[in-house]
Amino acid sequence: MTLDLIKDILLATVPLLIIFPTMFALTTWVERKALARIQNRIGPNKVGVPLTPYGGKLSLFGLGQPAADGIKMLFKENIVPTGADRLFHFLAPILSLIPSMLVLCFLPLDFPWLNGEQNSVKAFMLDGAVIFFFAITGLNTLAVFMAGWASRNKYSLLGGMRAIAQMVSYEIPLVLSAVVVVMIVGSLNADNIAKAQEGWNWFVFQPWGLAAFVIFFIGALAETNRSPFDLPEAESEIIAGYFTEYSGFKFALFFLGEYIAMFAISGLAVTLFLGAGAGPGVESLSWLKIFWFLTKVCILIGVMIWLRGTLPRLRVDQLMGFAWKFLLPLSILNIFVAGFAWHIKDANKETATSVVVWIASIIILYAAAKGLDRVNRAKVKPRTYQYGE
Amino acid sequence: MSVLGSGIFKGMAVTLKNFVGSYFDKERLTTNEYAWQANDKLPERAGDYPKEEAEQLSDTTTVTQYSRNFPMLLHDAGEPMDTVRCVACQICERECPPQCIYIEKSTEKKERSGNKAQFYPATFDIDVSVCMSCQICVEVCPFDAIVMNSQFELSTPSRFGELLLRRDDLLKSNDYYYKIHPEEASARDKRIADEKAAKEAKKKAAEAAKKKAAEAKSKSEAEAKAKEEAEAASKPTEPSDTPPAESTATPSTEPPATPTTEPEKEGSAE
Amino acid sequence: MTLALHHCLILAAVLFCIGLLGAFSRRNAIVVLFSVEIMLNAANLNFIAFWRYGTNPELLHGPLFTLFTIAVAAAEVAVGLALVIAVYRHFRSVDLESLDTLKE
Amino acid sequence: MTVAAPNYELVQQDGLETSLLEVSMGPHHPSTHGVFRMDVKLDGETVVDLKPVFGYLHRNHEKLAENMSYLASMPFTDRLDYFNSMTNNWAYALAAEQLVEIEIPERAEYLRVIMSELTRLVNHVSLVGFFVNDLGALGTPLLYAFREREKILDLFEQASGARMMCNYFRFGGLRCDVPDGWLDRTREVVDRFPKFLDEYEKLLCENEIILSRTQGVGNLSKELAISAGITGPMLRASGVNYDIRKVDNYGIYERFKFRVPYSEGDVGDCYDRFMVRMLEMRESIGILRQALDGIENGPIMGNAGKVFKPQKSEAYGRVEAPKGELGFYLVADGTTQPYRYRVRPPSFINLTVLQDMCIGQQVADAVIILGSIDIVLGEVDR
Amino acid sequence: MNEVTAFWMLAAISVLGALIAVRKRNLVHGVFALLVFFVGLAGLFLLLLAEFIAVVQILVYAGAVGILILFAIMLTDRVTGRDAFRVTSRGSFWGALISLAVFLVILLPTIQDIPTIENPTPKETIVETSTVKQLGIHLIKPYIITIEILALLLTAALVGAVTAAQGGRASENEENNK
Repeated sequence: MTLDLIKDILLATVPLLIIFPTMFALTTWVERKALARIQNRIGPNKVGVPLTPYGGKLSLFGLGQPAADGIKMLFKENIVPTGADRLFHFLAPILSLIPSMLVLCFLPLDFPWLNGEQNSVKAFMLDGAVIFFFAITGLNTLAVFMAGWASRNKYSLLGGMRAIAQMVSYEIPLVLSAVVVVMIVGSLNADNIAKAQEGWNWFVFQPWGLAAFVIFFIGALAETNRSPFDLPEAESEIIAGYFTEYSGFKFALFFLGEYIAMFAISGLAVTLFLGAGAGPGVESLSWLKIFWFLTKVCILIGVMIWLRGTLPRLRVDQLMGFAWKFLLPLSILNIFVAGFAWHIKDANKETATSVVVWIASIIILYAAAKGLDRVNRAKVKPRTYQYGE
Repeated sequence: MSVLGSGIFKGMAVTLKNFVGSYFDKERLTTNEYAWQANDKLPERAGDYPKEEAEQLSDTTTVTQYSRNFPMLLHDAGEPMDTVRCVACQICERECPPQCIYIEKSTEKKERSGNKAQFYPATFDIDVSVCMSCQICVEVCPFDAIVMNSQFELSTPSRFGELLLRRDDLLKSNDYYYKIHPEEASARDKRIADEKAAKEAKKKAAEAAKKKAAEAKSKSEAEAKAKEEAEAASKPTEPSDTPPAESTATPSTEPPATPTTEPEKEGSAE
Repeated sequence: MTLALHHCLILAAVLFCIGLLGAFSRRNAIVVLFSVEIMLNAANLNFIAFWRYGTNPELLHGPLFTLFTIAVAAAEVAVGLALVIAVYRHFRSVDLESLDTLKE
Repeated sequence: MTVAAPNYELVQQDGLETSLLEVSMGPHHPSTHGVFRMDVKLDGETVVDLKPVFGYLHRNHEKLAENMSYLASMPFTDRLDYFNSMTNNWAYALAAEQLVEIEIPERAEYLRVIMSELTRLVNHVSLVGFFVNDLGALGTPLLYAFREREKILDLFEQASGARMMCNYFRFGGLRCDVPDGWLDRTREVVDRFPKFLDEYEKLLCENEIILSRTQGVGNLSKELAISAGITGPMLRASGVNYDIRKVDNYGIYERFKFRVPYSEGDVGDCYDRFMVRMLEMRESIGILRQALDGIENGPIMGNAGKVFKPQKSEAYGRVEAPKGELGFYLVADGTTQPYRYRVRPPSFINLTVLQDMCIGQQVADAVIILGSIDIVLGEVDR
Repeated sequence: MNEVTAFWMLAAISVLGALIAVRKRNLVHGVFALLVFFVGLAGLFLLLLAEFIAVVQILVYAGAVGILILFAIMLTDRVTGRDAFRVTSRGSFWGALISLAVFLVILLPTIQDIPTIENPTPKETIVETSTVKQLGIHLIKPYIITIEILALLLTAALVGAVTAAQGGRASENEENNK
């Protein structure tokens, strides 16, 4: 019994370990190319396969860049600052990688060769998948603290504290927006959530689903320190946040951890709101599910890169204010609206009432967003200027 | 301090337009690939770089016909040392703000094509690491002997002696000058031609004037003699001094060696 | 032999005593808070063990009660640490030995 | 293992013994524009004290000029504010022309206005790019700005031979005339610039994050600005209508119709400084259009004597450089070398109020306030 | 069978974590050991098929309480414990003795006379009955009041903690920015 259990487990986990790190390598390349193109430059295109020993190079659009970075990271000298807790300095990048990797297996990735009959692997689809997801991403905060504390450097401690404050205060809107979907589906299991969104009735098309998706996406950005919230590594203020003292492969691990966390959390966003694996032509070809799932994840990653190319950074207090004063009340209100809408839809099924409910919830949510926005943004508005002769 | 709002989406629309535009719109994607590669080891001395071929100047995307870099000495067609224009008057050495030119005048003069025998620079060094390519030497040179080259790949493994360009490295032919700066070269040669023509015309006019003056003088002397005999007969004491013939100093192209006068060449006419 | 109830009970007892040891033998208030946490968790382990091997598990008494204790413990840690910080601000030290002003 | 001596003094603050964190930002800090250091004392996130330290780029420019001929120090003025070499040259040429009676031809005057307005565009576009880069927008606006700057630098290269170190102005006119076809290329660049500016404003001016991060940060009141001798866009951002192009009417500026934007309220924070520069760019385009229409052919060099040897006199020529009032004070003693050569650097004087603006702000804002002052270390340290 | 080996492994991890947490001089190392202890316990809960409790344990203890204690340590001094203060309190020897006595005299005999359960309910039934939905239903039907009281308790704790930790700062702030 133990032999085929191991076989099943390997069948489920090894593809994860292959797909996502390669996607990580590709994403670094896509990110640099996309950012370059946004800024009207070409991006990395020099690393290539040397054709002949004398010269000539197949540059293959710089696809060699991730490999080059990887090799560089491997051979970079690994500096540990004196006076640093050697053990925790070494443990921090590993602890930052484990949760992101572990969380990947809760996503409803139905690989074609797994087609459902291995019940032992089904154990992965355990009951409290969503809650497990948030529990384990919570460990990431620990890794950040450990890195900040262990490198005994004023800047990295400051960066670590900022990162923790940001992660903790954005985890609550994140969880509350996930609660909305769990409440509607009635189960924490990622598979049931995916089943509830078969065909085209994804949750994002519901008003409360859209609001929850926006809050979840903003929370996800903050959780993985991306774009408008990349405060910990704000180079213009304190140098590079908690991974200042890391070089060589440990820095690569942090980098890998951050990207895999990005994949994991956008995977969850796709599962909760964008109907994991649901898409045209899924009934006929079953392996299309995994294809649709990955394209949606890539679209979300694309939006993250797009945001990174456009938006400046928020200040610490604005960041906190935004989480506690805007996202949190909005997500709580969203839960009420979702409950209200779902309850009425259950009561009577005709389309008329559901349309009315649909519009009513949109109005309420929009009014709430605008109201909260007005409260917070009383003093900030574009000004007019006068011209002297 | 809310974050969501229309301004952000407008900004994202702009970056999307740029992202798409960078593939099609030529005006957006202005970066071009820098092609020139030193395929073998870097030359030891800055002077060892290939002299005449223009292609080692790298493709014209980075070096246009207007860009100027380190100076070079011009010589007309033929053997460099025979037709070098520079006469080692050392004006550029004095005027150069960072003092990066070093000239040693030759002892004896040398016959140059056309005009009189002139000195020539025995050594003419420019320290490329000091020169800031400000083109003042080109302005102050009365003989159009020094102009700006546009070759900037002169890197060498070490930065002391090797970055010193000697006279032979600096000497470049005039048609090389035409090749890298066609507009400026033709304008400069036209100006030299005009000045030469103006000088001839003036010389001719001067000779004509001298001849006329000579005849006038001879005629006036003849009359004066005639008058004298007449007056001698009447008033022997009145002194008569004919105005000394005014010597029109032909503007010799060779300025007196005294360093104070710096004839300033006007900028080349447009 | 399969996992039996008394395995867990002994483990819970050992953990409880380690917590007790910590609470008694450390000067730093925060470490005492650690130890109280360890004791609470040992108790939780007992609840779950009895529920697992108990008579009718479908009533879910064990997990329910553990949920309540976890919630209370979290509140307790929060307040406990707040008090420790307030004490620290006042007495400039967290050493339990020196906090004996009630003695006189 | 000895703990490194903590460089913070313990400060009693409402019981909880916190320490002022002393952070030195620079001289190799990614956000300072060049070698400039700020010793900042932080209480948590807020700046308690800030001491600017500079001088790392001092090149003894003024003493050098006293041992060189007037013309020889013209190329060194390019290196003062290396972003706009044309206006530096003009200020020096203006001062020198006051020493000697030189009459400047029409075409030279027009070309001088065109060159300095093009430099103003380059400077303001790049400044806005650096400013938003400090805010954290990862270089996108900066690279748009540099893409436009490349086009203008190509024009400078065609006119003077070098992109940044032009050394193009001479006493009494310009060194050489612009190649033919240059004016049409300039007109083309100037006509395409507003389209880029609209796109730039759409990206930056209504962005809520920029609004909330720059409004109310680094306030400079009108009185402090005037008493500290602040000039240029920073002064206009504090609500003072003072532009040397209008005050002195040097060159032929009185022929062009243009307006001077300045802020209404006198709060003068980073947002005002950012917006004043954006609006000034539009005015410069207006001037450029009028200048390009008005220019005709003609000589570009006045009757400059063979040797520039002014008799014993002194002169102060000033120009509205993109960063403020750039002035040159020359004392001539009859020889070919100036007796005294003094530069009035606008960014150095604007930097003096950095401390008053930064106290009480957050550490992230100190970086932005420095960015909004627009300093270039070549000019600050000379 | 691997269930027992898993039990022994997790037990060892938890005991080791708890011991280090208690004995270590350096507080931060102590906290990390404590976190290892919490995760070990979560593993034990999983082993005893209380899967939801394991998740909550990680979420509450390993995630939140750990960070809370770390922050508290940051705010108080003597963190690295390298200075000369005595780590153990005066009566530390007697404390150890008492805890040992408690273990041997009270706990072991009580465990001895608990009757060994012959037929513990099979694993499958427990897995079906103890799903999260079931737990939810139980929480709502009979224990709705306790949930409300718990919510009240948590908010009270939150408010209490904030005011206690902030101490005089809140009131002072009003004065100096009035």
